[in-house]
Amino acid sequence: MTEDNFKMSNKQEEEVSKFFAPENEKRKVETPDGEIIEINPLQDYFSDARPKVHHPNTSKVVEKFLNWARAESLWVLGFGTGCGSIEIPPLLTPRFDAFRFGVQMRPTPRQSNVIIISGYLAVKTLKRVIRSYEQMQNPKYVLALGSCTINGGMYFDSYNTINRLDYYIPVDVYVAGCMPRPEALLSGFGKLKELIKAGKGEKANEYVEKFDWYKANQKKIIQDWNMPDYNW
Amino acid sequence: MNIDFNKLFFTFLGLMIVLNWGLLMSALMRKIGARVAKRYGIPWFQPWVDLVKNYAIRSQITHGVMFYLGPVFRLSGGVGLFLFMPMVFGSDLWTNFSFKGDLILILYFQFFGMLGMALGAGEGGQPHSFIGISRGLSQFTTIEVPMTLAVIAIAVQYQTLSISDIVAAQQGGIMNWTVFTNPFATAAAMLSVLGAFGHSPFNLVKAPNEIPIGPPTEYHGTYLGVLRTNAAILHVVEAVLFMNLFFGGATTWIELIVKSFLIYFWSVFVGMVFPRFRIEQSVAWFLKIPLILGIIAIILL
Amino acid sequence: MVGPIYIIAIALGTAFSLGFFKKANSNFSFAFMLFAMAFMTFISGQWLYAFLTQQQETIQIFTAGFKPPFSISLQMGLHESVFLSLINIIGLLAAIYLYDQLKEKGVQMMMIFVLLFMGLNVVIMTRDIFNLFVFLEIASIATAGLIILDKSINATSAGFKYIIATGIISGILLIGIIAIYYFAGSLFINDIIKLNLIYVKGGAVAVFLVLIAIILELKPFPANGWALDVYEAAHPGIGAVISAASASAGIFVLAKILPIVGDSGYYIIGLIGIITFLGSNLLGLKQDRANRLLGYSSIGQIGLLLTIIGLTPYLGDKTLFIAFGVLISHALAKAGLFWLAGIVNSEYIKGWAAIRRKPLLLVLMGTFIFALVGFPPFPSFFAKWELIMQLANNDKIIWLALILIGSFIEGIYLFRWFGYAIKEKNEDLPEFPIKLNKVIPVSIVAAGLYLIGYYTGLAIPEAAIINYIPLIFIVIIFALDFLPAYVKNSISILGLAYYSYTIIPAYFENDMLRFIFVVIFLIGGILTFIAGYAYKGKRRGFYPVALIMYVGLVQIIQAENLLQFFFGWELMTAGSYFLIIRGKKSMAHALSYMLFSMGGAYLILAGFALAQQGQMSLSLDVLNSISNNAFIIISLLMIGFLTKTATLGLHIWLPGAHGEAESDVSPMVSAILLKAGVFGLIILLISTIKNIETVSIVYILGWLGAITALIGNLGAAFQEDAKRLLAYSSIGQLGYIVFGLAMMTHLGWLTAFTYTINHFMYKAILFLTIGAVVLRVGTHNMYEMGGLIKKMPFAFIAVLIGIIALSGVPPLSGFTGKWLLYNAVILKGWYFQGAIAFFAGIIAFLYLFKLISSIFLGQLKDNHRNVKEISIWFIIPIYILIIGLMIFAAKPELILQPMGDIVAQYFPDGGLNWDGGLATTPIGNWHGTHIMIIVGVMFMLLLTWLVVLSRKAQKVKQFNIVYSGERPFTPETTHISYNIFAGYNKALGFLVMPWITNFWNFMSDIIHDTAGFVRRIYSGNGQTYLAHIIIYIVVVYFVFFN
Amino acid sequence: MKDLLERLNTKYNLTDIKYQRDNLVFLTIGKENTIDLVTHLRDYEGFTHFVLLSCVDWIEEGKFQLTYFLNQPERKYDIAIRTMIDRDNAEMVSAHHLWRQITTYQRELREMYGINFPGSPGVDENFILEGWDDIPPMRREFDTKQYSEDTFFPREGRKTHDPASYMKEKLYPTEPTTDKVNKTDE
Amino acid sequence: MENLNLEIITLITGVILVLIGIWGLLTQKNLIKIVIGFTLFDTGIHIIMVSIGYVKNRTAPIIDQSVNINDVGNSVVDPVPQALVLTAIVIGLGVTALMLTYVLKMYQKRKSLEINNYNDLKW
Repeated sequence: MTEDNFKMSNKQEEEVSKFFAPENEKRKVETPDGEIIEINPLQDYFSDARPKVHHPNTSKVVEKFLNWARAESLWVLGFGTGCGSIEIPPLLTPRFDAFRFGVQMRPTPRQSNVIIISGYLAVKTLKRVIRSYEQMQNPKYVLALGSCTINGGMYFDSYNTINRLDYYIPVDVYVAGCMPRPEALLSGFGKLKELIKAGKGEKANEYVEKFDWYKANQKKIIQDWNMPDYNW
Repeated sequence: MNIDFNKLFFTFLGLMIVLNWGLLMSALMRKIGARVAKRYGIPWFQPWVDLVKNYAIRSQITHGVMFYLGPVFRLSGGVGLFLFMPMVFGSDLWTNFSFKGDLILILYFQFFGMLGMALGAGEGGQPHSFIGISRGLSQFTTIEVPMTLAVIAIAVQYQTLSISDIVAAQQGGIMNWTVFTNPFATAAAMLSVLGAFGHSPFNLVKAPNEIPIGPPTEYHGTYLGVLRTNAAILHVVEAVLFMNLFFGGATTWIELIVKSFLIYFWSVFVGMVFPRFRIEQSVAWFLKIPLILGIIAIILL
Repeated sequence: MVGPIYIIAIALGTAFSLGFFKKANSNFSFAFMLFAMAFMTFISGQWLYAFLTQQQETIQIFTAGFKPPFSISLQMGLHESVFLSLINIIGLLAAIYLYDQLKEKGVQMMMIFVLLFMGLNVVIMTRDIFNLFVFLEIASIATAGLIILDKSINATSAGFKYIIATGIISGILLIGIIAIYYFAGSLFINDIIKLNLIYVKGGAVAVFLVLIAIILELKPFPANGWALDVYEAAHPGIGAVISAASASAGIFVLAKILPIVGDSGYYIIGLIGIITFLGSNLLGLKQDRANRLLGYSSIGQIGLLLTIIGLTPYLGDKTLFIAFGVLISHALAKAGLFWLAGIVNSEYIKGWAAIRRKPLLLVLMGTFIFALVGFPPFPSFFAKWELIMQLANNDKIIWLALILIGSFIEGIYLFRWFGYAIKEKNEDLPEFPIKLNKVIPVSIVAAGLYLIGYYTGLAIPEAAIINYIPLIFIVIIFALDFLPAYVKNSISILGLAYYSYTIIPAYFENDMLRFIFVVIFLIGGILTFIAGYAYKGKRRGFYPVALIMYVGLVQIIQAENLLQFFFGWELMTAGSYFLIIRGKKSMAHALSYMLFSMGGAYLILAGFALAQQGQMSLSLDVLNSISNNAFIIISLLMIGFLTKTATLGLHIWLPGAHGEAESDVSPMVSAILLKAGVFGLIILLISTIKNIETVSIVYILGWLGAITALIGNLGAAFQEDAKRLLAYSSIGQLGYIVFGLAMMTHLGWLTAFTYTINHFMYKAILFLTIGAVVLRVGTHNMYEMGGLIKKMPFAFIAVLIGIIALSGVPPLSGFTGKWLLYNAVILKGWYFQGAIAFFAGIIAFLYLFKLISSIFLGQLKDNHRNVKEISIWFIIPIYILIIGLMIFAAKPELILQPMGDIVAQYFPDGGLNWDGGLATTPIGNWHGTHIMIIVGVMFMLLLTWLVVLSRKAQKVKQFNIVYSGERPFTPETTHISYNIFAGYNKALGFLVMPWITNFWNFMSDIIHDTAGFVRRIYSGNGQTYLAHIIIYIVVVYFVFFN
Repeated sequence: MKDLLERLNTKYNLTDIKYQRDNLVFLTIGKENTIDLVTHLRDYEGFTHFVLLSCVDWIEEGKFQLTYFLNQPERKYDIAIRTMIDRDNAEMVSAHHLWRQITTYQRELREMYGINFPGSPGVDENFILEGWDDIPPMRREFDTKQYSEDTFFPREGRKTHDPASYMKEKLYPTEPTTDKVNKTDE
Repeated sequence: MENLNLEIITLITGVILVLIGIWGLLTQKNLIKIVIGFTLFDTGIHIIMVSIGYVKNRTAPIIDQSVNINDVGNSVVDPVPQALVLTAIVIGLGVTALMLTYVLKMYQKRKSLEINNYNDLKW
């Protein structure tokens, strides 16, 4: 995993460029001094740094305490992908009341720890999911909901819906069903908490370690890859 | 300048008390809100867990120096308010660094954090942050008008700009409190406190579902921890400010806790009942009823 | 000594002998004529010299050896010699100027030219009333002859109208003369005077006819359409002669026959004069053709002279001085302008933009315009001063007001014209040839104006103490204008530094109040000049005008009497006008600045005049003992000063003027110049503390100040232009200063002083920084910038410190001002005003945030990716100021304590008690240093904590933001800056509706529409003009005999 | 409704008129007259509301069937105008000048069926599929299952049952049955 | 009429001429007629001048045998107005000539004698 193979090859760049929106293409602008400079939006505006592995705290006790805190404070990104997204709001109602378990909703990926992939995932949505996932900060967990995320579910033969989520982002917990009820979702949260408390919630690091494999899979189906390889 | 370590220690202790009380208070408020909605609600220790979790986030990004400094400014604003606020009346140890004439300082020091935060969020470059900030600044400016009228009214009433002196003047019975001696000023201030705490109907600064959380959209991890620490401190300190000005201050920590809880609860209570205002509505609202009350308070001097 | 009779002899001889020359010999004949003119000039000049230096007695010359009434007699006295010299010099210069035309037209034209001046000379000298008529006729026939010099149909028809009109007038004059003769039996003026014909039945009519004819020769409004046509159509060289020489002669004739009319004539002449002055200037407003505009102005000036003559009974022995000052300014300036018109050769005043291709001509034009309007150091300035003072002393308030209004209106169109010349587009204007023989006369009259102005100044004792040495320095700088900018910059800085060195220490010893202001003016000047090193090229004209402003400012400080103060005030106004108009789009703004300044200056002038009324002194102390009309006087002076501080209602000039100015000019005119108004207010309030009227005035002033602060800040919040935003902010800040002063308490004044110093520092910082940024990014619009913090960290820090200080957030120095303000407000009892001021202070956050975030935060734009840090020459003064700001914030007692001592002289009670750094008022105390330390330590601790916690943060680029799963594409669509306070605008926008701008626009429209309506009387038909003349005679007749 | 159709019949050659309801009729018209008819209906008959534009792939006949569905809000009439266009080189006149919202449908048809609508604003932009470079997926010759298997890493062990028999077996397991598994997906 | 002596008659004639002249100046549109109006006006003035100098029963101010040299002051009319009128006539002549020159020039340029055609310059 050197810096070189992380960057897109020229050929790749060319292939990709045919899908670029005009805003993505290199453009020439005139500076106030009258000089003409070239802007390469992808390079100039996006960080191309590679993600790093963030190791757990060396002290076991501390790490255990922190993991407990992480488990008891799951901030969920408000991102609904498929039909499962309609199952999330009931979590916050008096009937299910996920707040009891420290589950809270956040509107921005920067502050969230959990992303729920709630059902089938179109290729177009996958791109947004990847962005949002990469914008989340290191201890981060993926909760995949419904059979569509497991093997495509009823959309197994769709031309536009992925079949296996774990080829694109690392999944911590699957909740099977079509659709799973909120109770099942709560149980999924319970499972996730167990994993975190057991110190097994390190999928974020796994994503970084198997970064090239994930990227290759992602790029295989996302044809117009008009973003940097890692969305900081 | 000779450093009084004893004082510093007690100030730090007071800060810790205020921080923890602020966290607990926010948990209680959410609990109350949940119970009103017939939910069980969060565990009482949830704010602490959230705080620890946020500090425990491993990776972080920064957009630049000002982005980095924004939360520092914000927390400095909160802690600074605390430092200049006399907490417990009649106690040398719990008056922090308050001095005779701190009222104006506190009115203006509120902006220290706001401005820094606005700048930090601005460097994040997130459009929603800008929207949130512009709303926040717009709303806060109008909140301050009735607030100032009320403050001037009581400063004139007690002929002092010192919070300690104002508290001292209210001692000796509940009827000496400003809320009874100057009800209009109190009313104006208590309406403007709704905006200061930023609960519904005046919460469109953060408007979570509309502009993802407003100014702190880009803040996460440690930054967010710092911001949350500040929020806890600031809420208590502002409640204490109103307590000191209008409700006779506190002679013990228990009294402070009860009174600040009630003052904070007032804004939460209103927030439970009313939906959110748009920015021009809230700006206009603060310039109507609270302003008129404030003007009456001044006229009656 | 050569006898004055030789003037006539030479002229006649030349005229006749010219007839013998062949056309081919035109060069020789021209030289011959020029020699004659020069000799005539020499004779008159020699007499003038004799009268001035050798106590020469007035002499009478009896032609043909008889005594009057049997012969025509000429008189040569001081006055005659002055006018003769003036006319002959103008004639000589006009001849040089008209070289080409005269040569082309040949000897006939030269003859006519010489005859015209012979006529004028005799008209001046003669004491015989019929002789007067004859030579007036000769002069007007000669004029009509010269008008044909321009072959255009317009010139011909104008000449026809002219000759018909003058024919009628001379007919009336002739009837009058013969009637006078009938009653008096003599044609000798001295004899006629003795008879007091005005009291003789019938004789009065005779006198009236002569009087009205002479007045009509002077083209009174509205019976002057024929003259305007001539001014417009005739060759400018001829126009100059008519305007300068003929009109001067006419004025002299009027003065000569006035004794015949006796005292009853003064009133009517004054009335006619003021109507002409006002009417002509009013109509000039709508005029867009240059020559005709000059015509209106000429007639207006003659109207002013008529007014002065009419006011002789009140002006007493000052009449001569005043009339001379006005006349000489008018004659020389108008001649110069007409000549310039001939050089520029543009019909419309917008076409005069071509003149700035030749900077020398532009300078000359400026000289003439400023001389006409009455700016120092020109004679008209001193004349106007004396005029106003004398009118006030004689309680002629209405006259005073009318004259000032007329002058103001004249200023409007003259400065609009000048503005066009400096700023209107001139790319597609035709080139004009420039000839030495045309430029030399213009230059000579301009030089004459300066010279005479200097000597006029010496004639007034109060003005004699004015220090002209700095002005000489400016002249030297001006002469060095060809040098590159950095050299001139260095010289200017050295000059200012030396100036500071010579005057500041003395003030430090004796007068802390003035010390503060002189430091702001001069040290501020040096600092802003440092920024000038960032400019390449020559910056033509920048340094002289900037220095003029500084000299003016220092004159205000140094002023010991009212005249000196006013001198400095006008000098400062002139200099700052030039500075402001240098901006790219600032033509209209400079004009409105000039108009408000001029209006303010005239109010100040009127106020001074009324204040010194009956006190026989002009020292500044007269303000202490204003007795009657105190309310009016104080109001006038206050409004005058408030125009400079841009208080609400008078503020509309400021945003444009400051916003469009150059990057290093903005701080000059904002941080420094506005303080002149503050100083004026302070001087006024100090002097009138004891005055009972002040109480009610300052109450209004307090409200004004508070509301100005609110409106200024609110206006700033809705600006998209960074420099305009700062300009509006200046309005708000000056509102605070005015508010503080209006409180008239110790703390209030301390607040005002604190704000004055603070505003100087942070507004200079902000304007310099933003100006430097604008230089780098090439736009004023904030929404076109963004994210510059990465490129310009130094600028960002400067702006950050500037806005923290401005907003009054502790611990920086702005809080000092705020803390003082609230203490003062509560102790004073102005709660509502205080609340408004507080509200304004909070609104400051809106625009300050907008300023810093839109420019430095957010998204960096494509075309700014390569911009560099602001120029080092800007950084140096900015950081010097920041250090000053920090010191003031950390150790406020260093400045506040001495300021408290100053204020205590006037308000002994209720000050601050100082205990080390601890300031105490009755209601609170405050320790700037402690707060600084506490906040600083706390901030550093928290920063350290955060750094420890998150030291490994990954640095990302500007598009790495949360964007709802999407990604931004262009920085423009991602940067939110435009109209970000829209919600606020919806709620409070009605407060910043341009009511006041609309009001002034409405006023301007009314005046212009009136002018447009009234000027339709000039239908262009010669017969209408004749009808005007006849109706005019009838009307004046009834006025005269009622 | 009837008189409306009579009126239309006088002007246009309408075929295959089928009443779905009293106030809903399907009819077919030649490709060249379609936009003409639609315009007429909008301008003279009050069918101001455009409901939808859909497409059916008649691969056997080598045709695409486009359906313009219009609504007459006053009398609550619905009319669906069908037209058959060639499958090869599929192209249809754009109707974006009649209703702006039709551009969205046309973009979708362009992407999903490859029907071109020359001149329709933004018709070539991505609609749902970003960067699709295969044959348009809604054409029936496109084998979506094959594509999915090739592209989306199908998970092993997927089983598909006939729902009726599978559920019957689940619910009444006592009945003797054979294995009803139809297909096994590898 | 007893009072209607020569000087009154000339005076009235002069005034009437002046008035006619002014009337002509103000109402006639033809340039030439305007000039004529002016000459009438001018002539009227000259007549007025002369009439003012006239004293009844006195002779012309020419000192010859017919005049008692010792009683010149009472026997001749005032010579000054008559001298003046000569000058005035000369000047009037000059002015008229100049006017006609102007009329000529104007006509040459625009081929019109209507004064209304020459009001390009106004306002």
